[in-house]
Order: sequence, then structure tokens, then C-alpha cells
Amino acid sequence: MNEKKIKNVFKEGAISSEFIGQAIAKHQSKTTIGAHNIFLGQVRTDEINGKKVSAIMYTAYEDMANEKFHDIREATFKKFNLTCMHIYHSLGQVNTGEICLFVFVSSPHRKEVFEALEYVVEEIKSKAPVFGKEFFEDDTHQWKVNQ
Amino acid sequence: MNEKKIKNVFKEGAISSEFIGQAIAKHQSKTTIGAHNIFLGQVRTDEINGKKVSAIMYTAYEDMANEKFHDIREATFKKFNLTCMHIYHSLGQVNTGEICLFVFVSSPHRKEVFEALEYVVEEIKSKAPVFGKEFFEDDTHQWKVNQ
Amino acid sequence: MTLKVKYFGLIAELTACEEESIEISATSIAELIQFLSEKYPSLKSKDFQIAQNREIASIETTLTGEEIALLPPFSGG
Amino acid sequence: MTLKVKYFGLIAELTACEEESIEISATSIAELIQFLSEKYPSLKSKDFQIAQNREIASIETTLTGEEIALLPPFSGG
Repeated sequence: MNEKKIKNVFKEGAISSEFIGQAIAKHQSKTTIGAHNIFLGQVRTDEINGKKVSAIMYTAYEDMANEKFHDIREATFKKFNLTCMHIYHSLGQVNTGEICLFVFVSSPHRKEVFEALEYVVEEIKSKAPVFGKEFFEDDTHQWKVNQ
Repeated sequence: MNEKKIKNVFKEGAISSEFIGQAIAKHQSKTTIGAHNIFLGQVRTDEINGKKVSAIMYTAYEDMANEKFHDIREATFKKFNLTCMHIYHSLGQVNTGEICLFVFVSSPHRKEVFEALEYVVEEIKSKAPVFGKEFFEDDTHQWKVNQ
Repeated sequence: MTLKVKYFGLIAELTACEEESIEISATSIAELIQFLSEKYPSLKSKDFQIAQNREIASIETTLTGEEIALLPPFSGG
Repeated sequence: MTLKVKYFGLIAELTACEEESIEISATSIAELIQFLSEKYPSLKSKDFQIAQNREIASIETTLTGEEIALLPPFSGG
């Protein structure tokens, strides 16, 4: 484990569009940046056996997840020439249409951000111990599994 | 040329973070979407022969550019399973730190948005007749050339 | 050895418990899983990974740590 | 034939003009470029593409259209 302070990437509930807009605004003083790339995960109204998903309730092994997010961040900065990177993930209830994951990478040049963003998102999906419980409109549920 | 109505992608001046936040908010009613990917081009304080860029003044062959943006949009929808796509490009003055290009793609699944976004941005860079005049702090200028 | 064992997601639903202390003489993760599968028979049919002190550990790993977690498939993002 | 000729970016700077009507007997784009290079000698050293009716056209293309544009390297985004 790295000695740098481990940030908490989790936010209670959905990530708002205003929060994302403000995160973008904060980067306008960093004038070495030429390209930003943003990934947003949004909760989909999946239909499973005729029943529609209405929300996902996220839980996580928070300590381990924050360590993994930290490791992913460090590895990404080593692999790619990035100016900055931000990751936010929801905990608790996120309704369909709302945003549960916000990954934001910035670099002087565009090639770097495309590669880095996809790398970070795939790493999060495979390494972060986060668990989504999909609620249906009839209040039954099932546990989500990433594709 | 396609028969669909050709949209105007150009906006006068910089693209604000509020505008981007609002564009994200508008997609929260589209609950078949699972993944958004956003590219933002930001004007960089490049240093060229010891002089710093302070702003870029964009001009375009607007009619042709809008046709090309339209063709890129149509080709992208054919190649990738996207729910929606939006492109905005600045005209006129954009200062360093401000945003001059906003490309937004959404799909049920993440793999599609990564591939589609990079495709769209590269197509814009190579096919849209848009011209950037880089102003330096001493009021001299040079014409930008895409890498 | 006393272990703190954490359960998450589907696994926490099966065990009806999010965290417990377990006193055990097992020396490997395989032995611990054997023990837990006897305590919670429905675990046997489930897919999960084990983390020891917040790192994924293989079944042969020696038990060293104070914190063990049973993690069903991840579904973040 | 009367052509509407548009100039952009660096090229518009050289011609000191954004658009003009040109009366010409040329039949190919190559001949038009020859004509324009005589009118604006500094064009010769510059890198540009030609669009005819808003489509990039090669130098061999027959002049058909009413709208020609001289386009320096693109630098959008």
C-alpha cells in the first residue's frame, strides 16, 4: 500500500449533474489541460423476466474499495500522462436514470485521455468490491453481476 | 447528403460547464442508457518560441462543417449502438482554460461509448473545416494545426 | 486464532449477518471456507472470492490476518 | 463560368479577402489553382485543400460547381 492519503470515492446516493458541472468548472484554471474525458455510469431500466429495474442499492467493502481505487489511480498515473483524475461512486439507493459512477481524466492531449479512461473504468468494474442490488417495481430484488 | 435536417453544432464563444451539466441532466429521463462518455476540448496555454497562447479564435466553413458533422453523426449511429449523440463546437474567441469542443455519446453499454467517442472526435479533427488562430499574450498570432 | 469475518451483498443475505468474530484453529483459507460452509450450507453453491486484510487471496493462502471478507461477484459502476 | 471562391484561416489572411466572384474559363480545379496562384503569389508556398460545393475535391476534378473553397489544414477541437 502506498503512503499517500487514501481518498474516499464514495458518495451517498446519486451523483448530480450539477456536481459534474462544478467538477468541470474547477478544471478551467488548469491551463496545461487540452482534453478531458468523462465516463458516467447511469442506472438502466433493465427488464429481467418481464420485471423492470427501478433502482440499484449499492453497498461496498469500503475500506478495501478505497484502497483499490487508490491503487488504480496510482497505476493509471504511472501508465498515462495525465494532469488529473477523479473517481466518484455512489453508495445507497440510485434510481433508474440517475448517475452512480463518475470518472474524470484530464491530460494535455486527447490520445492519453481515451486510453486512460477506458483503463480506469475497466479496472473499477473488475477490482472494486462494490455490490449492486437491483430492485424491481414489485419490490423483489436480485444481485447485479457485471458483464 | 442525407435528407435529415442538418443541425448547427456551432456556439458563439466558449462552452460553459453549466451547459454541459444541463446536457447531462436532460439524459436522466432516458432510462435505457447505461453509459455516457463525454469528450471536452479545452484551450491549452501552449508555449511556442517562448510566447504563451492566451486564446484561440475559431472560424469555420460553417455550411460544409455542419454537413460534415451531420455525416459523422450518421456514420457513427450506423457503426455503433448509441442511444444519442451531441456535438458542440465553439466559434469566435475561446480563452485558455475554456472549453471549445463538447462531444457526448450515450448507449445502453459502456464498450460502445468508448469506441464511438474516440471515433467521433478523430473524425471531427480530420474532417471538419474549422480553423483556430492562436493568440499570444503579446497580441501576435499563428494558425493552429491539429496533431 | 480469532478472525473478524465480513460478508457482503448476496453472501451477507445468506449468512443474515454482515460481520462476526470466529474462533478457529484453521491455518489456510481453504480450511476456513470448509468451516464456514458447514456453518452456512447455502454458501456451497455460491460464487465468491476471499479477501484477507483487504487483498484478494487464493484458497491455498495461509491465514495470517485479522480481517477476512467473503465477496460475491463485483457489480460496481 | 462564374465561381464563388471562399478563403479560410491562413489563406483568407493571404488573400485579404474571405469571398470573391471569379470569372474563369478553366475546366479543372488544377487550372483554377493555377489562376489563383498568379493572382495571389503567396498561395504557392501554402498547404491547402479545395472543396467544391462543400466536398473535398482532388486537383483533377472538373469544375462543375458554383462554390469553391480554399481550406488550410483543419484545427478544430
